Amino acid sequence: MVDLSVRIGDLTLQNPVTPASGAFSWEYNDVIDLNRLGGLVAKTICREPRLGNPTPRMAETEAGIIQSIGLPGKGIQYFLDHIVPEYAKFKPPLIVSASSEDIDEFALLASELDVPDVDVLEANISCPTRNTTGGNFAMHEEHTRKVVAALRAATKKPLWVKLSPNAGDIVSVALAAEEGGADCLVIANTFLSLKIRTDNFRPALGNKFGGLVSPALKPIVLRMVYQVAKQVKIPIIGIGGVTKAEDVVEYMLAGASAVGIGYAGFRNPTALVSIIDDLERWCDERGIEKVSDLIGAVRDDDMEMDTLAAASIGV
Amino acid sequence: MVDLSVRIGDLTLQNPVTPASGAFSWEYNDVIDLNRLGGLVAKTICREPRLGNPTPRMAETEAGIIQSIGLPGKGIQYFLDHIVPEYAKFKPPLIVSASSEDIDEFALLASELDVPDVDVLEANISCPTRNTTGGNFAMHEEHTRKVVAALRAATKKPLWVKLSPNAGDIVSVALAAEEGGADCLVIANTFLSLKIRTDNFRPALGNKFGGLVSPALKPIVLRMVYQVAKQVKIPIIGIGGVTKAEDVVEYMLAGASAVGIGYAGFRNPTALVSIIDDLERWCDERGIEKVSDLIGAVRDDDMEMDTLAAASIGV
Amino acid sequence: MWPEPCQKYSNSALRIDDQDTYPQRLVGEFVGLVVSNDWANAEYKHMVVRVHPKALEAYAGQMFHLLCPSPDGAEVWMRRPMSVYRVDRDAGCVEFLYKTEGRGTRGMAMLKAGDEFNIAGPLGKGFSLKPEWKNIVVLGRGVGLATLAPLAQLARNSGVRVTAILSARSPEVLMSKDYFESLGASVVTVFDSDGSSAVENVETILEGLIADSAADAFFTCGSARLLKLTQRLGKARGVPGQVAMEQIMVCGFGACYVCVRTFEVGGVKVLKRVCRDGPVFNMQEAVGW
Amino acid sequence: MWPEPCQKYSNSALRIDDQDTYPQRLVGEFVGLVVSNDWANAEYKHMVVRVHPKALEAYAGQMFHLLCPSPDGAEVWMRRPMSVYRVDRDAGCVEFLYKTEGRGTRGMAMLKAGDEFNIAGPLGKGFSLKPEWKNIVVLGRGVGLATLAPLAQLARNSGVRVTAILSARSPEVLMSKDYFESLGASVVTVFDSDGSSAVENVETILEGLIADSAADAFFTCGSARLLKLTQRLGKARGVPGQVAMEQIMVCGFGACYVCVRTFEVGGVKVLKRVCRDGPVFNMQEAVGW
Ligand SMILES: Cc1cc2nc3c(=O)[nH]c(=O)nc-3n(C[C@H](O)[C@H](O)[C@H](O)COP(=O)(O)OP(=O)(O)OC[C@H]3O[C@@H](n4cnc5c(N)ncnc54)[C@H](O)[C@@H]3O)c2cc1C
Ligand SMILES: Cc1cc2nc3c(=O)[nH]c(=O)nc-3n(C[C@H](O)[C@H](O)[C@H](O)COP(=O)(O)OP(=O)(O)OC[C@H]3O[C@@H](n4cnc5c(N)ncnc54)[C@H](O)[C@@H]3O)c2cc1C
Ligand SMILES: Cc1cc2nc3c(=O)[nH]c(=O)nc-3n(C[C@H](O)[C@H](O)[C@H](O)COP(=O)(O)O)c2cc1C
Ligand SMILES: Cc1cc2nc3c(=O)[nH]c(=O)nc-3n(C[C@H](O)[C@H](O)[C@H](O)COP(=O)(O)O)c2cc1C
Ligand code: FES
Ligand code: FES
Repeated sequence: MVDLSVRIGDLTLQNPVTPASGAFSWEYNDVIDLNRLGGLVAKTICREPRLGNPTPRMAETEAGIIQSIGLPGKGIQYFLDHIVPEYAKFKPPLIVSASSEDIDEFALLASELDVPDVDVLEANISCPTRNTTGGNFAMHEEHTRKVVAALRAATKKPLWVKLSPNAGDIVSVALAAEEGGADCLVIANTFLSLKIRTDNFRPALGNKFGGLVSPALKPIVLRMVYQVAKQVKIPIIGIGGVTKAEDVVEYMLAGASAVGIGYAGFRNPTALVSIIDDLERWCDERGIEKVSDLIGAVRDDDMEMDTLAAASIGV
Repeated sequence: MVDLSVRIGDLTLQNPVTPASGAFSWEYNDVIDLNRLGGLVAKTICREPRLGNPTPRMAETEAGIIQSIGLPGKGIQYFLDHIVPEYAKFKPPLIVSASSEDIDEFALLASELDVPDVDVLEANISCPTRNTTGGNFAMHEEHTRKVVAALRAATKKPLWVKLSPNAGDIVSVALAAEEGGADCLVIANTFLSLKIRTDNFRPALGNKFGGLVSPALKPIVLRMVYQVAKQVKIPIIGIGGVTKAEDVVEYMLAGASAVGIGYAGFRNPTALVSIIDDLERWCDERGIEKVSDLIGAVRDDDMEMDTLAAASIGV
Repeated sequence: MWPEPCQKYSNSALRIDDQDTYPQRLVGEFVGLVVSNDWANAEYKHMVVRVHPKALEAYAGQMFHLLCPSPDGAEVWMRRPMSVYRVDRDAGCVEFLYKTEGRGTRGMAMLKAGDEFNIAGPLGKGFSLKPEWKNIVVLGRGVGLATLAPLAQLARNSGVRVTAILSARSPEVLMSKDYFESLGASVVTVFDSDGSSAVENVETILEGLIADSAADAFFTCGSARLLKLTQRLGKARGVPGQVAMEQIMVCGFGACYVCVRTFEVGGVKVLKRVCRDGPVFNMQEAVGW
Repeated sequence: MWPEPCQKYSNSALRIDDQDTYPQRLVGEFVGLVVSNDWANAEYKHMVVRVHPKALEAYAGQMFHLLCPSPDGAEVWMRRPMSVYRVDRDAGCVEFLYKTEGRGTRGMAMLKAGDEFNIAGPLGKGFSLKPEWKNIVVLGRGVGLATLAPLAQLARNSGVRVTAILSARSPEVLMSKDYFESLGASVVTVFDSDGSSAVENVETILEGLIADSAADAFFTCGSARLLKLTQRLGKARGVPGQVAMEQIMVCGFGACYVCVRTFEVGGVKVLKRVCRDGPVFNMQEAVGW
């Protein structure tokens, strides 16, 4: 039977399937056995209590949804007192996503989260719906380097950094995060988007802009994972449009060590567990002994192609 | 009956529905009456003959396709001698898309295209599949300003500039194009993407990377059109995921003066004409007298929202 | 070369006779079989779905989250929440009463007997009856009736008397009167068509019930006007109450915070999740519909 | 507030009895009605679709571009090209013979009599018979038979004699033999199962036909081996020929340049579009399959 475990730095995940931050909570234990997951990823928390964005917070689009939640939460103290203990009841490592618009506050939050039951700090520097212009650290390599370095200094936990697909040059931002001291890159957050209702001419979301979430986006994010994996040395977690075991394989071939899943768990609450089951079967049917052998195993060095056309582009 | 005409600078289009470059040719007259269209948009031409990219050039994805054609063509002379006359048989203005990686060559091409039967030069500075890294002028505001200025100097035709959705800061690039002398912005080209086959671990396209085309992407491009329309004075043509009349309305509400359509014409060869018919009906049913009244008419200044949540984000 | 995958979505939902490999679960993703799906009137359909026994644990006020088939060839990307209208334990079925609105419910309306239907639930916190409540008043309109119907059943099982005030545009589109009566409720119908559904008239009816000690608690769903009325009257006369609220939902598990509504608790405004903190809330805390 | 749109795709395709508002059109987008869709063998189905009269102008070697319904609830995003297997002018039908492969053809296989089916065409350049060809040899395998069948009909109508060499894995999966015979072709069958489909054997058969002056031209589709053989033999013996090629297609109109294949014309390698320059090409110009 295949060994599904993967290593992210010093941490071992029992399998490469994790939920995506904001699309998951311990409450999913009502429907799936959380102990089956590769990791538990808490919704992004902010230091101060926040109510989040105005409703409606979701609207369906051509092929997916746009959403704008605005990181609601009851603040760090409530999180440590009430939410961390909920997650601590389960075996998989707890990855805590955190966010702030202010570097000093962010570092303070990171140090406050440096507690035993938290296994990983995931820095969400890429939430497109935090403020109405959608700006965030991960849009710029300099901002990324700075905030990651500050977080690195503030915590001894493994530091994962979640990047934005809205950045024009994802490779430079990724390299900046690596230089800043990230242990792992999470690629990517949602795509800044807008829907206008043609019945009343108004934006469909209370917050106007929202993040697009759709299986349709997987080829874009996969391209980013592939490009970044060729340049950085740290592991990557691919997030975007995973709905089946083959999507996990595709991200791993592109260079990801694990994946995160949001949308598929909304569509099928049992999706994460069945994707793990399917991935095991997929590997077993093909005699793959370690799923980690798939990481970066894309065959891009010996492309078969129509020779004439190839010649025309000088390949 | 509604007046469907729109003005793009000094040019009047009889309606706001045009095909997207590369997804159209005069050969579509076999199935629809080209004289119905707002404009005729030729496939991007390059100065020298090119064979284009290796096959396969298209692969289906979760919700759409990725494609990588590589701008094949027989060069400028053949284009002027054989293709322009084909388009000249029809009434709507001819928009010629052109591309080059070299600014001087691009300017030369622009001047060569300054002939009577060509009505508009559309500068494709955003083809993601022209070379394997996907780089193009429209990724950077400086490059954009330079190339647009050179083209501006080379032609007296209206100059439309097609931008890239892969740029991180579309507004800056748009402003640079406007400063460079663009008469209209075409937003946007395709999203750089990758698909890896899980049966043989190889990229699905001969060129590895391809441009993602999908109705799913409309909310991203719509957001870009909206953001850019708030900042520039020149008109915008929205391209991405238009499949029905309401999508034309949505782009116009966001600030576009017209739209371009690719995918929908592949799915339904008669789509462009039926979208024009539907748009006319849509306006008539609502007593809209001029479709141009819809341009930028989004009601974003008096958002109705849950007051408490609104307060929490300081709106 | 290995075969290309065929399945777009991985799925291990429980079918009717499946062994549950995770019996601790409170909520299931079920593949049920449609037994019937008939029109209740011109706008509403009534669907009966046979499901895995676990799904029958649903109680009054809870909902299922439905994966609706496509009405038009294009995928329906999000589930749609729907209250449990009735649980028929003997037949192994859950039932829904729903209005055909947009793409999701139009797709649902196309399902025929024998078709599979993927439903997740039961979700949320339903109605609760305090032991001291012997006579309750249920006020519903439109979709709200679907949500309130199982409350009448719950009341009957608990020996609580129910007065049901059913509001509708006109007698033709009134629904569920027979069903409420079969559950032993005294039904009062009010209509827009004859003016009897006007707030002042309903208020008079409620005042009468309070005077007769037949209103230990108010329960409402489906009408902002009825909510405001019962809130005001309840506050004035000390009648407690519960309201079932709606909001656009994504996850259904309390994770995503899409489905929030504003409430006022002890003078402080807070947001609560319809899917997990509700859909049934303390009527006096609700701020607007 | 205005009603939200319901239709995901705008569509003005021609239905069977529609008046064509653009009668100059050579190619139509048609909504046909499936008459039958039966299995021809374990892998292939044969579909008959009743369509607008305009669609009946399709000739041998041309194709339609099919908007396949979903086999799994998720949309099929691109059309699929399929050769015209037969045009039945009397019944007003076009017919397809197709292999169920991936999502598109699996969706197509689910269509039942009476269902609507959106097909665009006829597209492409088909087979052409030169007046001096009195005896032609048609070599097909698998899907290729679908493309070649109308050629046999065309030949009969033009008084040209046809020898059809039909290749298959085994006699059980052989298709269209009866159809070719009914069109007056002399049929030779060759199989992998008994070794008769080996290139050497087919070459011997072809040499015999050339010797008998029964091979004025070769026509092939569906097999790279048969293409290579007929190219080589045709070149050596001066027998001209045509081949129908496949390639992944997007637009079908010659606009997108997705469907290109490599050809050698006068010593120069060029790319041609299967959808518009083909799908039928001069056999000697084809470079590989
Ligand atoms: C807890 C709960 C229980 C419900 N019970 C029932 C029921 O028993 N019977 C019934 O007919 N309906 C019920 N609804 C409402 C039902 O969920 C919506 O009518 C349905 O989701 C609309 O989907 P659609 O695709 O048909 O329409 P859409 O095209 O998605 O929307 C049509 C209209 O309905 C609104 N809408 C969409 N989703 C929701 C939602 N989740 N809640 C409220 N409004 C929405 C939209 O804003 C729009 O105005 C319930 C909703 C909730 C939250
Ligand atoms: C001009 C032309 C005529 C054709 N005529 C017939 C016919 O009469 N009967 C028939 O059964 N098939 C025919 N084909 C092939 C048919 O188009 C493909 O089998 C079909 O598109 C596969 O779609 P799918 O969704 O079932 O499979 P997919 O999942 O899309 O693909 C399955 C396999 O088929 C290959 N494929 C996909 N599209 C094409 C294509 N356009 N051409 C060739 N291979 C493709 C893929 O690379 C993959 O290996 C024809 C193709 C062309 C170009
Ligand atoms: C409702 C919702 C809420 C989200 N909240 C967060 C969040 O709090 N923090 C974060 O980093 N990402 C958040 N995301 C983004 C997801 O983590 C993920 O990056 C995205 O959904 C893409 O993955 P998917 O295609 O599998 O859904 C949210 C996504 C959704 C749909
Ligand atoms: C097959 C194909 C070829 C294309 N070729 C070009 C091109 O030559 N020049 C160009 O500017 N855009 C090209 N595009 C991009 C389209 O013009 C358009 O920007 C894109 O398809 C998005 O619009 P849509 O969603 O309506 O398809 C091409 C797109 C496709 C699908
Ligand atoms: S729907 Fe996700 S929290 Fe309620
Ligand atoms: S499919 Fe578009 S050119 Fe052939």
